[in-house]
Amino acid sequence: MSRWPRRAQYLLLIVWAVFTAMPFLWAITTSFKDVNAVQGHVTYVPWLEFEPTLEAWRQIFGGAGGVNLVGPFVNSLIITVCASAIAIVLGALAAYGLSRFRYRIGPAKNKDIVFFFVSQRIMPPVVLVIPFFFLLQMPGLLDTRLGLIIVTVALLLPIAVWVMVDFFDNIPREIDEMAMLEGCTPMQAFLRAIVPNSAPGLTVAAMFCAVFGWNDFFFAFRLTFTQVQTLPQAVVALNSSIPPWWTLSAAALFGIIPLLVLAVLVERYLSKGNLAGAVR
Amino acid sequence: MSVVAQSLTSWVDGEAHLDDVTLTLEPGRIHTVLGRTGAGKTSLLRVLAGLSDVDSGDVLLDGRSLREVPPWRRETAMVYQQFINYPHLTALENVMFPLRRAKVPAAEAQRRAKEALEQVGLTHLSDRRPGALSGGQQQRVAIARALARRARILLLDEPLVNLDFKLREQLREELRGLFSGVGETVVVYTTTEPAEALMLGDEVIVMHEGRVAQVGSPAVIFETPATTAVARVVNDPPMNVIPGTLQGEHVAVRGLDLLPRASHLAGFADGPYLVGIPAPSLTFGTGPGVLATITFVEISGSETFVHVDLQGTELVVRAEGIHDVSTGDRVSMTVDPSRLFLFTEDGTLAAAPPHGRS
Amino acid sequence: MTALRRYKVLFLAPGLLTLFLIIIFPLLFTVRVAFSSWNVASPQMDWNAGANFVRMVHDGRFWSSVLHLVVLAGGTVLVEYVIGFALALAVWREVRGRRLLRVLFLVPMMTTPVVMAAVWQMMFHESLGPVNDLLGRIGIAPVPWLTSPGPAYVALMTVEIWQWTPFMMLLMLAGLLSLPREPFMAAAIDGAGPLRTFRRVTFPLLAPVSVTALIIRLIEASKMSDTVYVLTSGGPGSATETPGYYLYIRGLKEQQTGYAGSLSLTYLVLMIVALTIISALLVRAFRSQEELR
Amino acid sequence: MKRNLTATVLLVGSLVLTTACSGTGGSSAAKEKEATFPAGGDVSYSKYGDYPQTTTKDVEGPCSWHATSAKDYSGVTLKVISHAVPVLGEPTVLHAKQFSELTGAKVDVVNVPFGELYQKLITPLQAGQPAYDVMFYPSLWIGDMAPYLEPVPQQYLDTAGMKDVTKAFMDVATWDGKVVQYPVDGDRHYLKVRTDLLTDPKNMADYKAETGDDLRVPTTWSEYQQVAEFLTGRKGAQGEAVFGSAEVTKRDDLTFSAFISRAAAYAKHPDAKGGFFFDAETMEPLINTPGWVKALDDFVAIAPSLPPGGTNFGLGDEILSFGGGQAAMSYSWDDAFIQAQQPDSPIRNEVAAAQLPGTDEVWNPETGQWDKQPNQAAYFTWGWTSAVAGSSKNTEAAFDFLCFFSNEANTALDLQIGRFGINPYRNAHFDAAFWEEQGWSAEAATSYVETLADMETNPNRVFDLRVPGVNQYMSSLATGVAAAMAGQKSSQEALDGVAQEWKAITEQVGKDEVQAAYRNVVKLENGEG
Repeated sequence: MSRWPRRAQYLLLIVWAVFTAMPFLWAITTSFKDVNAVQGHVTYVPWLEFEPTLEAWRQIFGGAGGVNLVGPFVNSLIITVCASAIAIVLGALAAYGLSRFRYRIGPAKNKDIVFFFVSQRIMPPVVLVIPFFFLLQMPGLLDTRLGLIIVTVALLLPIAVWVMVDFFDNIPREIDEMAMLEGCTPMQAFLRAIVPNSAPGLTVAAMFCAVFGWNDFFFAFRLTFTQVQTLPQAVVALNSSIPPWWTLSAAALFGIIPLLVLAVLVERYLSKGNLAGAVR
Repeated sequence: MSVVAQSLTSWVDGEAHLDDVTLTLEPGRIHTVLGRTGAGKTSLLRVLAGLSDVDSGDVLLDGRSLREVPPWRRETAMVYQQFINYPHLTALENVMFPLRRAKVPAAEAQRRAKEALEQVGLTHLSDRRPGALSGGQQQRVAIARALARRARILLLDEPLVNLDFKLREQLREELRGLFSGVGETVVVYTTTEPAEALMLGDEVIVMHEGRVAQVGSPAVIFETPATTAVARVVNDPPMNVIPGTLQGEHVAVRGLDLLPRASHLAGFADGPYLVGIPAPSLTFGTGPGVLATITFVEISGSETFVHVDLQGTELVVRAEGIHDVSTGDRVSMTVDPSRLFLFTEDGTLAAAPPHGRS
Repeated sequence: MTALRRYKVLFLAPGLLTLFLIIIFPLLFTVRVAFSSWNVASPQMDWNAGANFVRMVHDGRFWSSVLHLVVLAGGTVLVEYVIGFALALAVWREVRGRRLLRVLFLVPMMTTPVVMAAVWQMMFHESLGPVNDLLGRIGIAPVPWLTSPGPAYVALMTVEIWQWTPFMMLLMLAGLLSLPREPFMAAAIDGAGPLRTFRRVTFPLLAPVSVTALIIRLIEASKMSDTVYVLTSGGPGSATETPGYYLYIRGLKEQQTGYAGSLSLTYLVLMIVALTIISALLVRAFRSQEELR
Repeated sequence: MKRNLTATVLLVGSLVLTTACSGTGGSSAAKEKEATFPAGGDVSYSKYGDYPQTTTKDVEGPCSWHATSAKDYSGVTLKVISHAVPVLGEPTVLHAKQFSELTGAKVDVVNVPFGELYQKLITPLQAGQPAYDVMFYPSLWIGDMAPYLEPVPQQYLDTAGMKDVTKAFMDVATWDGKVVQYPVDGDRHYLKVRTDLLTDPKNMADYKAETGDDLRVPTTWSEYQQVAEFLTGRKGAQGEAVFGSAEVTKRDDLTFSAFISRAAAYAKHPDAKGGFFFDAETMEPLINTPGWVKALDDFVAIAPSLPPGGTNFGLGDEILSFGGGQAAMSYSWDDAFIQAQQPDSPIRNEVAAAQLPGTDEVWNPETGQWDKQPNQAAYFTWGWTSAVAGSSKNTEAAFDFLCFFSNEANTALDLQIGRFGINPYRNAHFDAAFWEEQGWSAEAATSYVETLADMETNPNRVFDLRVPGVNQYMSSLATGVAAAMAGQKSSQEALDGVAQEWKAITEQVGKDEVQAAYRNVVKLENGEG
């Protein structure tokens, strides 16, 4: 390799790393500010330019101000984990089927069915939310975790199917055929021969599901009233006419933590190079 | 306890994968299925295994229809051309997997698995996962797994095709030994290589374009190929088949001089035929004769395949040893008339050279 | 074979039915409500024939919002693709701190869009934000990030690019890691330089991944709304209004459910047609790349 | 089947949790119990967190701490929706906690940002879903909300606290002759200025020299423009750059209210009794008449005197800008003024309040011409209000909660905490001494109290468009205003467009319904409410 691509590579990495980190650095400093450090002029360095305070961090864990993010955090965790798990189970089954069998529903073949799944993501949320409201109202699932889980599953299923179809397509079908010849029913073949070899694909699917599930504000906000608050809702509830930038910043940082774990996990699989067909 | 395929027919996207295939497969014998890529070999195995459905026809085991018996109840073992093992299991666990599924007790399963691994010479690697084994070793695991099961039907789909030449020869030798103990198992082995089919098979089934072209012992298939298609498939390089005519004392073949009519061609009426010229029956030299242009030279082991253009007709010559010829050279061609095959115009065998001359 | 067919259904049916049941009602509801005058004062499923659609045809705001989206979504996805691909290449091969960088680069994708948009809003605040402040320190006059159409587009696209380039990078990186080695060795033997190798080997080999990544991102980017809401409210004037945001205003803020229904339906049809055409074009464009090899 | 099992366990687990968390609201028949809070005891927020140590005496009455503590609402769950934290949201959460301690009721509060509050309220109301018992929201939505509200029972109307609410704010709470909203806040738009800048000798001399006029608190919009232009670019006491004006201009924020403030004096003729937004007889929009157009011209012209980004300011930006000393003048709700008066503010007691600027001429829609006469109008813009849902099964507990929320002791403490956003709405609150106790200078306190009190007596009044579909009208107005400010359309074109849309909205919502509601607004304006 000649030298300039090498230099370009480092330059790109440095510039992008700074760009990526900037909002986080800003959020971190801001989370130690109060109103006086925010209005008037811009400050960056604690102690030197403003007096840091832990007020924002105290607040999000139930200090004054009527905010407590712990309850919403738990709600978000339950909803995200359940919805992702259900979406991945249903999605993996469907994706395996689509990867291994030929289907025909009316004029639709496998490719069209996969497109049907993925195309659900085209629906603007505004289209879905009012009907969802009525849908959940009938069985009394508004303002419940179960209701949100059901809706979230619908949002995540397309992602899970999309990731897993491609992943399974890259696992030789002879493996599960052989399992069948060796006495496994197709379900057993799937569970015993394919699933154990799908950790990378499942992890990527889990990551995408978790990201979209965890960060859903739109539906959680409109399908709950007072009983089920998710984390993004609770953070947005801080956005009053004087936006408390500091609390918002602290809350934003707090909300990233669980997903960081997933980022590290996904990176591990990337490093091993065995994400192969997980995302194609 | 034989397996009978009855008029198996399967169409996919307007193309016949299997076209009225009827076969009887006996236990204790090795059936090799010979055919080009796309001849329907794999389709046949998949139907026998229950992995693919047919449009019509049936597979009978001991006279009982297997049509509604799903693959997992057929007691069929299969070895694929890709080295297929379970990536998450060790070699030993791989071999044990089918035994455990068949409810063989753990200790018994382990014993049999170890035995099978020993048979294929992998005892020392039984704790490795497939990812840590070479291609040949992986295929040995796959074969061990198929053998250990003692399944009623054992299917091998071009198991050696992805191995390099030396390994292939070696494993082919071993397979003969391994198959000798299959007892009551019906073995079906597909290949595109005539030598492999003829060497391993107790019975050779030649397939062409989804049909069974000929069934018979290796000698019968090789010496009396029923059709031009079979003649091409069972020879490597494929037999040259060229239109010609019988004219009194001669055989006229386009591009070649008039050849004397050999004794085995006597008794046939004059007229147009298809003439089969086995590649070894052709020789080239610098002497007098018909001049041909060399278009391509292939060296295969200790032999040389020379492709020539003979006034518009493509021919392949097989010569022993390495020959110093190159593309574009003009050479003279001679044919051994006693080794010609004669086919009617629709491709059916009319006459074959006497035995022992090929 | 009946047994196999039974399993075939068993795999697909639960997922497909779940999605179908959850999606079909909203779709039917939208189709029906689009032909009603349902609004805040009379939330009823009456029948107003095609009045909503007639109104839509003359609704300049809707049509120009579609144009805005073409620029915003098209622009961001293109930039995301270029940068995401470059980043993937940069962290593909051995680089110091590679694993740390990979994790860092993934993080923006994990953040809640509506919350990070608020953080960005502060960054772009024209007098209290660090962006203008830092620019000021190197002598650049304050940029009207959120009050002038040009800079507002830049600001919106910056936020989207910041958040979603990681997604692109992840897909491209996974694609790179699954490539076979042989073509690269062949190129090296031919003595091809890095640029040639990229043009002749890497890029064509990644064509299928590229198409998927671009399409998926286009689908997601076309829903752009939160960022617009927080940063510019669609302003100045209505210069940065996207269909997603406009639907939100009509449907939820003003509760014109009927009219929003007709807009949604039209938008949905437009999107499906556009994406189908785009994906066909992409496939063709990338295929010609593959053939170039 | 391990994976399936895990999912099942999770699903069942979440079901159990869901059931566990959705408590059932019992009947709300008030049971009596022993009062736990002493009559006339000291009330302080200090034990609820980082609040001022201030204490105040509980004022005896049916809503007092003492009286409330004698009620037993154990087993009752009140579902409450309120604005985001802290404005109104924080006092809601705080009083919910207190009410819960006193009565044993469970009070669940959800806080919602302004932009989302309307949909979050209206969707379940329309769908017949009993989502909330108590709702806090902006009072101008009364036209959409009224059908779903429980009228305030007579016993609460008879309380001393309610009787002290000013006439304007009782009017705001009334629909079709019935009080349906429970007053908890009072709001209006007025002018705020930096006195240090206006009385600075150098500024005064320079202004005189440049314009020939005296530098003072502007009394007309043209003077406001002139002062704003002059002050833009001057330096404050600490040498900080100053801009002339901070205004709410972000399209989908509260721009419509800011614009109504600017239009009030041009378009609200004291003698014209037929309507401000519409001609109440024909429902023909007046929004594109010359008075409104002139106001929009002014609004567009102020742009150079705004701080950077000033044409995309939300209310929060305006508050921080004026409260932080960046802008010399501002007009809107109390918040910016209260922010400037916070103990740690750099411009504390350097500010004054005044009536909204007036004009030298006013458009008379009845004669169709400009009248050359000084004019000024008081804009009673929307503020926070509260109400009990008709679908509530716990109306008694709900009203008791609102009654407690707004009792004298709580209000006295709430008014002191700027971020709560609760502003004077009872006659008792217009008392300069109260504010001086908080550390305000006499001048600041007096200008504040007098400004508020004088508005109550102003006969030329403007209220919000309190009709069904108000958000559609205001959204359309804001879009037109924004288009003019962005230079996409002229003022006249922009407002003509708004007028067209308003006609269409009226048709959609139902002309009769809108007209009936609008007649009530006109009555309010004419003091006939």
